[in-house]
Amino acid sequence: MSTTAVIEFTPFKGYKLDDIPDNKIEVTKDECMKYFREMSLYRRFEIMADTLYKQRLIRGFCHLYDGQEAIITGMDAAVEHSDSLITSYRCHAHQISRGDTPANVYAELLGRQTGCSKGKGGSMHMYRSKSNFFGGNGIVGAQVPLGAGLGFSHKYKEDGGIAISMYGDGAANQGQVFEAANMAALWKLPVAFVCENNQYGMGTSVERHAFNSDFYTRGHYIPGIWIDGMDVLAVKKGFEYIKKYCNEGEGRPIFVECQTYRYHGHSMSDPGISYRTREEVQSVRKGRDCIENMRNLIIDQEWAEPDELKAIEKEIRKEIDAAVKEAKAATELSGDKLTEDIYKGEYPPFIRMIDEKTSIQY
Amino acid sequence: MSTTAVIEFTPFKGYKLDDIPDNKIEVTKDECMKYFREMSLYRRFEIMADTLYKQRLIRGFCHLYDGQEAIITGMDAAVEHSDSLITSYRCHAHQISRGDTPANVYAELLGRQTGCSKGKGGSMHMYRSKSNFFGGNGIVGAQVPLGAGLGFSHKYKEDGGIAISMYGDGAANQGQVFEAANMAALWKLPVAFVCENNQYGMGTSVERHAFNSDFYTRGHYIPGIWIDGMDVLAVKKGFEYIKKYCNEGEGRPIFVECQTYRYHGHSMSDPGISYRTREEVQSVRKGRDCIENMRNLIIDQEWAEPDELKAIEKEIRKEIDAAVKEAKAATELSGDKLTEDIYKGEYPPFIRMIDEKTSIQY
Amino acid sequence: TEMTVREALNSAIEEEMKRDDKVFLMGEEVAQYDGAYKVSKGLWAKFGGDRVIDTPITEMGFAGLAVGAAMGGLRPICEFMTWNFSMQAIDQVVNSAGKTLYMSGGDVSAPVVFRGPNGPAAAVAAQHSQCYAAWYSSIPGLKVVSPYDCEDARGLLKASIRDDNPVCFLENELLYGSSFSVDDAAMSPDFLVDIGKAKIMREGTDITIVTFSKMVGFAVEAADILAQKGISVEVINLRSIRPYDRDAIIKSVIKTNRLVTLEEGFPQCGIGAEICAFACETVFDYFDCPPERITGADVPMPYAQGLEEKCIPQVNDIVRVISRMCIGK
Amino acid sequence: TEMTVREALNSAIEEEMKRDDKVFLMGEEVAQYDGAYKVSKGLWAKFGGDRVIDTPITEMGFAGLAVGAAMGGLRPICEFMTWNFSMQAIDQVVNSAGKTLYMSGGDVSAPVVFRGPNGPAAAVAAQHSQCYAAWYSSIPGLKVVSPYDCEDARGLLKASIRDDNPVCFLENELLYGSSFSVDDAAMSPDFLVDIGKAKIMREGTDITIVTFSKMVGFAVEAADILAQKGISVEVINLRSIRPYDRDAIIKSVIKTNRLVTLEEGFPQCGIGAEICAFACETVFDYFDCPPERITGADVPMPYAQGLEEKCIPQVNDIVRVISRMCIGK
Ligand SMILES: Cc1ncc(C[n+]2csc(CCOP(=O)(O)OP(=O)(O)O)c2C)c(N)n1
Ligand SMILES: Cc1ncc(C[n+]2csc(CCOP(=O)(O)OP(=O)(O)O)c2C)c(N)n1
Ligand SMILES: [Mg+2]
Ligand SMILES: [Mg+2]
Repeated sequence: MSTTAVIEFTPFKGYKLDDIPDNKIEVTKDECMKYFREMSLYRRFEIMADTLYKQRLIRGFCHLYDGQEAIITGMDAAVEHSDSLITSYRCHAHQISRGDTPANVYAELLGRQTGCSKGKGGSMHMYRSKSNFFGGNGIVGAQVPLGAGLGFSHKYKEDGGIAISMYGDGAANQGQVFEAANMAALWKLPVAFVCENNQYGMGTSVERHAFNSDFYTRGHYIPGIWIDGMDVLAVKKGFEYIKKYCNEGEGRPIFVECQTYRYHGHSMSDPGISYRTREEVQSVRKGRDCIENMRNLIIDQEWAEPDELKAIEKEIRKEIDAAVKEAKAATELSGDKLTEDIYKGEYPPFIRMIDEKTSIQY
Repeated sequence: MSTTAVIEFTPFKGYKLDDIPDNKIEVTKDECMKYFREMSLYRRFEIMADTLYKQRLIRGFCHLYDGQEAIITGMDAAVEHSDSLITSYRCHAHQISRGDTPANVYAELLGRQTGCSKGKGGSMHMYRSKSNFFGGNGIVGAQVPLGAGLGFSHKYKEDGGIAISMYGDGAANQGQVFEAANMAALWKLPVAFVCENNQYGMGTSVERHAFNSDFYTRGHYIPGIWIDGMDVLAVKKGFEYIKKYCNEGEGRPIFVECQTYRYHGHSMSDPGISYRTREEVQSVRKGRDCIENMRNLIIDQEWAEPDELKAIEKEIRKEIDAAVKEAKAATELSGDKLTEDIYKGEYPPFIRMIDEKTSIQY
Repeated sequence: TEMTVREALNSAIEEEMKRDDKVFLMGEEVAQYDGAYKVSKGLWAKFGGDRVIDTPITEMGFAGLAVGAAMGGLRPICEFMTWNFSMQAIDQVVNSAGKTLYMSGGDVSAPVVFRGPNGPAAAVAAQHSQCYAAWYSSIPGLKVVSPYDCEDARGLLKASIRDDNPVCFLENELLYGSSFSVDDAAMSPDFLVDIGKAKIMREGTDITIVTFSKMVGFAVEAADILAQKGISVEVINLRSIRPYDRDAIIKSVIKTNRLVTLEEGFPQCGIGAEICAFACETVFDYFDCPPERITGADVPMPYAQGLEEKCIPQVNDIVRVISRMCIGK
Repeated sequence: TEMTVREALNSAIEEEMKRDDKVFLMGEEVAQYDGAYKVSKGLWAKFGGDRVIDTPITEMGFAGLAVGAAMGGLRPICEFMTWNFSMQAIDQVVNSAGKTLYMSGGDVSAPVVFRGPNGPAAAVAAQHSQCYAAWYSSIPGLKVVSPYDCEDARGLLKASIRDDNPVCFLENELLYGSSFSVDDAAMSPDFLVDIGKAKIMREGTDITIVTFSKMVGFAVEAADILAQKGISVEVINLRSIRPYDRDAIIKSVIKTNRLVTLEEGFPQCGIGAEICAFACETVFDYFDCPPERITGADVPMPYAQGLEEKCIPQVNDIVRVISRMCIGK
């Protein structure tokens, strides 16, 4: 039994690219086991977040990533943490992929002081600047020019990094995407504009919100690549190409579409069934699920028995349960820290609270 | 001597269009004389505006249209005043083309009460709703979705009108252009997105501000047409096609690029020579000037002697001088009208002026 | 009739759409999804896709399109899923809708209603919790209104839709599910609330609270508690923030001799600042104690519940401040 | 040294670019055109196109790009040709630059300076004449400063560039060409003006004017005239609008017992409203007469000269209001 194999995946589609890679990738057993584990962890993380939300322990907006795990997993396998990453509010897995612990992310969701944003940000606002992850942004589309700016800084500093600026299919229509693209093309910025096309912007399907829903072509005069975002191996190979592409010469931008699907509703308040059928969700789960397909691959390659994979999943459950427990045990940030972090490294002389008399003087 | 002729012009370029018209147009003597007269009037209007500005009678921003006259003249010959029109701050000729008098436009520039905006708008803000001209807008790009909204209203009211939403090459990069285009395509709006490409957005040449400076292709998934905007006949024929195109079926949008040139600097404060050479300006004036070319055409066709055309120009000078005189004779709006037109058909109960005590109660 | 604010808004839109076929509704998820917060529930089914329109997520573009449609003779109701997202479109609201009538010397008007939830909701953090009352109300050419209960919601929304000027209509997500009883007059399809007039929610003699939106309910609650302590509070529900009802405030302060403002927005240059400054300029000599502001804290809204509560006025804050202001009254 | 405000700003940028190679300048026409108002004259020639960058006319995009570059470790100076155009980008300034540090629990900062001319220029009408001091200063997480003379311009701009937080730097087009003498200390490449501190431009005993930007000059002129009438005016140049110098205002009002604010922006929820409300909350008992505001008129700025003048405070307006306020002092 070999521990490497060459796997075929749904071919890339290129747009104004003449050298797109083929649809084969050589992988090792270890790699695949790692992807299986990672995707299962993200999945399990979101399932528990769902539970905690329903228990009213997580509040406000909460957007889950289950269904889309192959994208962040495959990308993380291909790029470095010295490459900048920025995305929207659907960011739990992104945060963990950049090195944070599930416990810290749960703590954030629960509003605890050990949360990655000290409980100040919540589900939509997670960051990890030391591994160049810049959120976690609540305003649809706003992160896209921020990502272009991150690419600008890589180029300015000549540090060889690229920036990955992620957004949804709904966000793809925002004018600032086109503004950022024009600057990235003019100034030769190493930026990948990555659309996670999960088929819906909230309750609106792609054909209803985008006249041209081939998001990998939306850079128009900027080349693009379509990737099967349900397949971690396709994503990995795709991002190896993208990383190289963006770094070529003086640097250059690319548009990327990762076709994917979200199992949950848009956010926890959306049951996610009024604008799509249960059958549609079921058919993706059955045929295209990134974890199930990886499970099958591993079993087909005889790299593991079904039971071994089940054991890994069981282990992940424990890990996640422990993380939840740890997060729950943490306390909320003390009130005097409320006014910290408004300004970097300083307090303003006076912070007005509810009224003048209860305000704070520094 | 025939009073009609078939004239050739620089061919259109089509983008995703399979039926662009040919580059021949049959014109009559009367038509051509009319175009000559109209373009000469707009030219003379701006020359005098330049003089008045230098005399400090016109204040603030003042953007002149000389060089670009063929566009508004040709368009006006092809569309109806029931078709909506909206443009940027470079709008003097647009206002006159929609039926206003040079005197009223000068009065606006001079801040007089007979001005088309009663002196409240100035050079950048002229309107004539009764012939569906909606300005005269100072914020680069903002008029483009407004124009899409005008198209929306034509479709909603089913009145057969189209909307013409004009903007500059610099404005073409604004994100809201792409946002408006997407909605226009999704909702099948009868809108022509018309870029007057005069080669510069202020001091920045097209290649420096737009990665893709083929503005007729910038709708990407929306078809487009390129027109020689220095040739009134090309523009006329082009807009006949566009009007029909937009009205086809349920309605549909199109992108239009009119290639043109502005002789003056960007606005009166820009000498217009630091970012382009005098030779460049001269070569356009010599080879491609819309009025000179029309003059030559008329003379070639033996429809008029040079002297007759000179006489027309003399007449226009007189007309313009009279308009200036009339405008100068008008007074400024009386102070009590200052607070009129903030709200439609009403005064708010209280309008605060410089201080509480001098404020106005209604 | 008992109804929720959501139903009140919904009925107002429906009635006005029936009354005038130039009225249409557009915004993200307003049609097939029935609205992100279900304010437009059923309207797409009733009026169809030509008059109830889902837009792409392109605030600047669709707000501009709405203004253009208004200039073209229609009466758009343009929903911002929340007013936070209106920042992407604020140039169209202010410069295109708000200023064009004046710049055109009265020629071009834009009768558009921008509406959606404003201010903090629950646990949605800094980017989703801002109050825009102060910003929009600073612009001559716009009208700005903010309803509290169902009567406000119906009467103000119907008046806004019929108004020939652009109106910013600031709702509150946390009130959508609140029930209020509505009398027969207010249920009439012709019921309108005058834009520019405040409503005295509760008469009092010791102090005037000037407030709007959700805080009106808090003010009334606080007034109940304070009544038991022997402090008589007059609660003014502004309803309109531009123009605001100068006379109502003046009259009240002349009676009570004390003024406190109450809002959820940021303190600096807020509605409270305006009302206090205006009151100084007009009724200064009537004050028995300094006018004060109760506002949201000067902190980007934190997510965690315990922190969040400290940043939004609570009923006991109101009681505390007023008790202090009324010492020795 | 005698220099213009334009030169002062230019020298400040040049010095900071020399000092720190992470500093760069971007905006429409800042490079090859030397700036629409020539503030960046010569910088492109000196520093080249990698550090002095012409952008397309895409405010939302390039402001966002600047913020992203700041997050990535650079120190962008982002010019808005005027602040009016910042409305297209205000979401990036407020939500991305202003709130991210807090939302990230202190992890991600954005040291970016947004700068450009603010408020009314001459005869540019409603869309080009707005003052944004009140709006931006309402946002915790941003700093907002506004210079008057060359000392302010140099010291505040250099301090802003070195600040680790996003700063909105509000200039005034009509001051660019004004000359002021600058002392040696202020010419030093290390001269900084503390953000948050006001400057007493002129001491006085009868009334305090609190103002900023171009109106500082008008206030001083008015003070000269009033001095001849026996009224002694203290003029406070705020310099910083967020945070503003509470202590300086308090101290002055305690001395003069009268307060008037002066600004060119719209009245409702303006800087004057804030200062008056704050002063009521802190030094109410010291007032000998009601605090008042002098502001721009509540009218979209008209073009015609005679109308325009009525909408912007003039020196004689200041003299008139203060004379009235000081009757019987
Ligand atoms: C500017 C703005 N408009 C609207 C919203 C509300 N909103 C949040 S997520 C969302 C849908 C986005 O869809 P998509 O970009 O496809 O991302 P997905 O949620 O599918 O990951 C909307 C409308 C927002 N946060 N910001
Ligand atoms: C949003 C915005 N940004 C900047 C400006 C300043 N500005 C006015 S005109 C102009 C250049 C526009 O060029 P283009 O679109 O090519 O039109 P043209 O002047 O050539 O007709 C600029 C930068 C503005 N008015 N609005
Ligand atoms: Mg999506
Ligand atoms: Mg141009």
